[in-house]
Amino acid sequence: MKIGVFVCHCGSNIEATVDTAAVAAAARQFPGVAFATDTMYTCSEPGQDEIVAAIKEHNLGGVVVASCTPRMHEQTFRRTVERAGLNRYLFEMANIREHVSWIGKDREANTNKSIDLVRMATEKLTHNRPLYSKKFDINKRVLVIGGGVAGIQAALDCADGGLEVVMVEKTSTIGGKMAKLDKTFPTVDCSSCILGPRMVDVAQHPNITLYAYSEIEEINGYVGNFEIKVKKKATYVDWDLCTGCGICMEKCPSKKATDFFNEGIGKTTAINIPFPQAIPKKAKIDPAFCTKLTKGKCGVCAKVCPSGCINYEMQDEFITEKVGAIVTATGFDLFDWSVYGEYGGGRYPDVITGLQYERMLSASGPTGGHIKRPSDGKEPKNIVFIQCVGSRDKSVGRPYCTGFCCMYTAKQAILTKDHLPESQSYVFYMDIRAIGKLYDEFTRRAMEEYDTKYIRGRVSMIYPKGDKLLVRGADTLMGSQVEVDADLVVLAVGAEAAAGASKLAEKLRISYDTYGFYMEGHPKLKPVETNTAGVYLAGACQGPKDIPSSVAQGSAAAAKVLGLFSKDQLESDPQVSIVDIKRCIGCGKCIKTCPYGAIKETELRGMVKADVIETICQGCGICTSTCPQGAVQLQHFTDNQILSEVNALCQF
Amino acid sequence: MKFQEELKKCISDVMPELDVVIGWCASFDPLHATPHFMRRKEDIDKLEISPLSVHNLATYLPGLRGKKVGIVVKGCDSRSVVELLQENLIDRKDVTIFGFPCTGVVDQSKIKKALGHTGNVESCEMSDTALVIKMDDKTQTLAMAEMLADKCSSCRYPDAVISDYFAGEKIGNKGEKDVDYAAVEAFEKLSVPERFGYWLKELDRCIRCYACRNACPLCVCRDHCAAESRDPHWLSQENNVRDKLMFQVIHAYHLAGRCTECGECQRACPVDIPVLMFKQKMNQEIREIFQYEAGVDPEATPPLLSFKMEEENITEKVW
Amino acid sequence: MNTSLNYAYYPGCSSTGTSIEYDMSSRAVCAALDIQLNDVPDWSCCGSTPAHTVDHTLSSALSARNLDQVASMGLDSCITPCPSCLANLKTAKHRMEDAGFRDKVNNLLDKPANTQVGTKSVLQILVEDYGVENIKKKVVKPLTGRAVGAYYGCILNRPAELMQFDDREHPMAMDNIMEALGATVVAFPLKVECCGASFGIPRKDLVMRLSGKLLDTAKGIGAMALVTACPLCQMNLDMRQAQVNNANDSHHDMPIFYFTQLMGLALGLTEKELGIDKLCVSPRTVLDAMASEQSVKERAA
Amino acid sequence: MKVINVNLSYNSDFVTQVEEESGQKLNNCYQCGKCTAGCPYTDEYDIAVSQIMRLTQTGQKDKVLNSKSLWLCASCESCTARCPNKIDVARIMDVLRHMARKEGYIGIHTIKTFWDSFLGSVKNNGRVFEVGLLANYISHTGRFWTDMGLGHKVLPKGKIHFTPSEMQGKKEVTKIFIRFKEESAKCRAREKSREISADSRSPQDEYVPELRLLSRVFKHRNLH
Amino acid sequence: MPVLEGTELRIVGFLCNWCSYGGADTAGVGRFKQPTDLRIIRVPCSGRIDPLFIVKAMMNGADGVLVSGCHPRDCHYSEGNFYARRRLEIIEKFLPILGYEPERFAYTWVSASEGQRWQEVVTSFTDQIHKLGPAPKILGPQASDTLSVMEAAL
Repeated sequence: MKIGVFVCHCGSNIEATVDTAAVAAAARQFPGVAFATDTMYTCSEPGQDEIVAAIKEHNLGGVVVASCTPRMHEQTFRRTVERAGLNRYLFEMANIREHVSWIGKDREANTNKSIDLVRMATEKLTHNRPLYSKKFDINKRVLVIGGGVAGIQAALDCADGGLEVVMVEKTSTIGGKMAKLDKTFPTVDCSSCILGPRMVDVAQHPNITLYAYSEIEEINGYVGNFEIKVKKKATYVDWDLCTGCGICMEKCPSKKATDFFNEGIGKTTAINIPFPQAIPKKAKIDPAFCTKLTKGKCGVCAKVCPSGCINYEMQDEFITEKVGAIVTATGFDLFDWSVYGEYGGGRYPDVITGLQYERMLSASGPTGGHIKRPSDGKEPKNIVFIQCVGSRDKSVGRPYCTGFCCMYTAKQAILTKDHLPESQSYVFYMDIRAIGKLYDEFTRRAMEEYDTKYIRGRVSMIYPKGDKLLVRGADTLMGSQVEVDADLVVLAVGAEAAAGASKLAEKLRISYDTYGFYMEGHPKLKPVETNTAGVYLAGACQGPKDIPSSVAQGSAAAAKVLGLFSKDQLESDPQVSIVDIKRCIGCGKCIKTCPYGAIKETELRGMVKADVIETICQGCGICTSTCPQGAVQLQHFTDNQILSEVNALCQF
Repeated sequence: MKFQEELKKCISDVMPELDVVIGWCASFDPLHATPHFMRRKEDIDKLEISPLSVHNLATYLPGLRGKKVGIVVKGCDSRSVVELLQENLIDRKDVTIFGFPCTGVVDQSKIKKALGHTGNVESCEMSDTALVIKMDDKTQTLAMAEMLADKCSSCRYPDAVISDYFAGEKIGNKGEKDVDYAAVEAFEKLSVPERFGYWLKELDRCIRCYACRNACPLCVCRDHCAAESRDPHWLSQENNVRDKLMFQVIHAYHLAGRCTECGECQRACPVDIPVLMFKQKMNQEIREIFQYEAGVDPEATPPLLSFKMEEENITEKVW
Repeated sequence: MNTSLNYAYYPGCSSTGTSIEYDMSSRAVCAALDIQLNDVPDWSCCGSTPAHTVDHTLSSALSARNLDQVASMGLDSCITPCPSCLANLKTAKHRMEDAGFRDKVNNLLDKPANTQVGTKSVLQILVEDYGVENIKKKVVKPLTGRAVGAYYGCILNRPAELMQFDDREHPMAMDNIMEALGATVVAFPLKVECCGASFGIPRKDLVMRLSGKLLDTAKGIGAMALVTACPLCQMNLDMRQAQVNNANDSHHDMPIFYFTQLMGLALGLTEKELGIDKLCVSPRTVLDAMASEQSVKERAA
Repeated sequence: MKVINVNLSYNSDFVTQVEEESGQKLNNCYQCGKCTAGCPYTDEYDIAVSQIMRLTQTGQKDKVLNSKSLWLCASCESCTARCPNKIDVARIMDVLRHMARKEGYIGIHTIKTFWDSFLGSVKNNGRVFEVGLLANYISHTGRFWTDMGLGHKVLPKGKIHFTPSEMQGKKEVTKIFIRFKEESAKCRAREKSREISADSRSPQDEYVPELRLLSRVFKHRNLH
Repeated sequence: MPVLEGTELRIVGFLCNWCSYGGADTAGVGRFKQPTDLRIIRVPCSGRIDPLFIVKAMMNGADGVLVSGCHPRDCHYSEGNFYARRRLEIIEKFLPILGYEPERFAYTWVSASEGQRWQEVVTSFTDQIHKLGPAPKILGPQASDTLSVMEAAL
């Protein structure tokens, strides 16, 4: 095979610390290399044309590009060699940027290392074989996990685009965090007024099937053909019959149930509909608090229900759905702030979270929109807001900035003044993060028009003094310690990955970062893709986000799905395992270890043999490293290809 | 051997249903036995079981797949049969296993050492305690205990672990406890370069005849052994010590969790390279990390073909 | 329960003087619970605050000598009632894990320092090794009747990484013990606020302000007495209470006990052996109240 | 108000020394002020602890080492315990105080003298001898014992002894102090040669030998 | 020219494409400085790594081999690294009997987001290998080719 080698300067990114010309020169000495050169920007149009030209001129059988990471441009260059009539797999990359030029300044060592990597690539290339992908049919339905604003956006966009959508929501209503908000920044328009209609659209859209109070149990298959096992948790209410009239709620005698929707501000009934605008507007029983389910007594709801939909025997139900793509929009949860002993660690009732405050502000909330101290129901006068609780704090393992707390705190300060004109708000902050259209103007208004007192500094402790809370913080601009007698303290608690996010990631086979947020395909260029084909991200599951960005991602994810489904067939990745039938002795070790059950037993002249099902094989290669006689080989990563790399690097 | 007649009896009883029964019989001189394939009743009379019945006959089974085969097994041989069953390389219904209480077999190299040479042995009388060998018209008596193969002196499975017919009184298997790795541990006392040098010296003798592989009952790749293949191309065909050593590692790793330490590889080696030690080391690790011993349970899944989410005995490096 | 608790015991300088009653009561209580204390032979000062304000090697060297004394007893850990000593001894061990620092310390010592000896507070071993439940079993005279607050001081459990004991902001060890003794415990909000520490002599004004604040708060939550585990805290709050009153013209009359003293009483020991008489603010009214409450209960029973 | 030239006034040796001796990274501080917020002594400080951190970060050696705050820190660990960046602020305060001492900055005479007297007492007796320590402190501050009022409270309780509690090993302890003095002398010499300390004013005061002023103490006692 | 004589040693890395190779990229993007000795071979999954590759590399003259995959439970192929862990552990324990220090081989888990961790791993592993110095090498077809040199050295 005649090989061409192209060593990229990547402007100065590589050239600055690697002598690319020397690398090219060295490459010319490698066996099989018929042409080698260094180029300014290999990925640019002229750069690619140069490759095409060289292939034609020197009739090259394979190409090596030494530049950035293959995770960046392997696809690009495969298309390039294809344009020149080569099979896309007769191409190899040497990563001399991320793995060389960017991690050290020693030009000699870098050049030398680059030469090694190029040698390795050429050696592998000589063992490459043309591979051809197969086409397979796809199921043009999409699963949306999570019914928050991001999920809703993605679902509606897909549905309007003509796709069948299956939405799975963990709680008994969609709406997510946004549904709990009173108003939204920076426009201060009513959250439920703008979200409500979208929720109704989801309920009414002919293309959308909604499974509320359900969770993902199992995910199998691959892009185009996923098989999803959904667990419908027992609600003890037959939702086909329930009309959401709410009589059961009025009559239910156990009124001490935790009110999750209201963030524990106030209590609710054992059988409940989270809030008036809930979608679906159906009742469910919280088994922990229902005396019928715990003690076997009561049964009031069954008696009063006009449609007779109560069923205390109800069990969890499992449903299988087939889809071709998945949008994950599982959102975030609030950081457990009780680790802050200095803020009372949860012992002081009048220290609450921002989300709890939202429920208090909301007219549909437990206090009917009146701001009251949880301890004694009194109207607070001095309200202290503390920012960065569980954000930008290494000591609690949350070094990142949640990003939207500054804004919602400003909003809450403004709303507080509207609700209680006599009140005075204080905000302890470190920096104000107000990037975004009209955002900074908004925080300025909080100070200029609403006279919110912004104090730059963290709070070191809160402790009760009489019926007030003494908040002791710093004003670093004054350079002194300050104290505020507060009636109510609201903590701007930061966001963390949703509970169970990592478990779901394992089912989806996508990766997540140290904090449990899902990893996008590429930080810049693949913001809503993941490294698993057919799985996309929307909203805060990828990292803390405010409403506009979540919605934007929801639409972006939908666009990706619609794009994927614009074809009737997908091409399978030919980097899969094949069995050399004469080498196989039918011991079945590969079958035992394949994570996908992609290898089955067949018979050949009365002898047992292994056989790979190409569309199911994902190309991990466990079988190849398991088979003692090397009968099953993962194409493009065969034993010989890897051995040739080893030999290229370690020449005795 | 007292149970020999009993054994012959039950072989002849079942012979009609079998295509062949494999055992041992006398060989070119009184000091050697050789594998014996019995197809007719009269063949059975030649069957001889003695401390000379060294060969692990399980090696022949995969090759005879599809035929009805009877096989006479020592305790250690039977564990190879178990492995072959576990890897469904033979079918239980086609194999009839004859067990007997094995008191150990000799190590020819030890005898050779004791006698100087074993050129023209005239006779060899064996008792439980001694070998009486007549050669060059003088008689020499060797203590049986000293002539036994190492694996026998520390044998934990004298009786077949699996059998359809068992002749004689069972001695009693000790099972998986107190395994003796003294040899390995002693070797590991050597310094790093000493160990490295040792293997180079030993493997230098290797003539790449692959007798070790051919004798191994679990080297089932047969014509497609990595040693002589170009795809995958693990080894060159040159006469160099690197490839010779590499082959032994490949053999050992491919046997990880499968090897029963029958010792055939080492016995078969014409130039006496202690290749068994590689497998013993591998087994020691398998045992310590996964509490697993090959060749005991046909239903078991070997450790390298399975995993646990949390591995109790694996502590990973912290950086 | 662990029947054979046995420790090396490092009393610390103040036990020979201003906090003699802490030492007495600690020994008495341990004796009553069959916890054996073996005095560290010929112990010397740990260096306390002054040493580490001057130099860390000096401070660690002074502590290291005592850790060696412990090692010479063939023990690898010791206990001390005093948080300041505790902090110094623990810090010394911790810092000497760094070879460079250890060498510096060794330069100051006769023989190379021992780096194995760990230290715990008397409080810690009582709750962790002996156990609150077991203490409860031993109570003969429950401390009923009066509300006490527990004040821990700033360094008993801070920094958390070093002290490895109880919650850094809201320690509960003493609260739990007091509850086990039958006392009514009021949650003291300033458990870990500083009392003015060693500034009593050079900057009395500081102590007046800080200790004053503590006493005000204690009164505010209706505590009739405070329990402490620190000689400095106790001295500032008890011995200087009159000064505090003068300085802030307040009228506190709040007994400040060492927790071991109240434990002793509950375990049925005499006031004498617990050095109750050595307290400056008379605990009489509080103790009598408890006594009477008990007798009421007894009669009721 | 003085204008500070950020690059010219930056004393990098000072910053490095603080980082080395404290094992803390000054750049980890993002000035949230939580240390100041929690510091019980802020009231008395001339420079708040968070600003000490800032001034140290920016290498303003003279301003930092002159600060009274260094001497008023009681090492109560509030700052360290609550720092969101896990900086051991209390230890940095310690280190700064050490440097101040070495280089002859004495923020607050009384406090320094008290500590010296305390250590003097330890040096001579192996343990703290409270009465001796006080006597010593008085004689060096010239301040009449501010706690005389306590005398009549404490004395009858047998808490105060007029002779130091005896220990055999006191020589060993004394040696520790002597060696320490030698070591730090060497160290200072080295630093001089490296010209690290910009101006080393008065040499480090020695721990004043303790005076047995029992008689004087008795006099005080008779006053009451 | 395999390595820079004297200054570098031959260290081979086998990295899974999804996590560790990405982690190494992240380290690069973050400009986290690393020693230059390591050469990375990219494989789809740590489960693809036949432990014999490691032995092969050693016998061909590598001074150290580093394997890195996704964290357990986070494998892109869900199970690959679980198999890898068992197989790599075995080979790590086996190397010493061949005459290689066990420290010459290490396997670990680095996710695509852990650029910093990758930097630490590479740096400390490279130090570790430099502390050990060059590995014993097979210098020719006959044992004597090597042994003579070794004895000379000893």
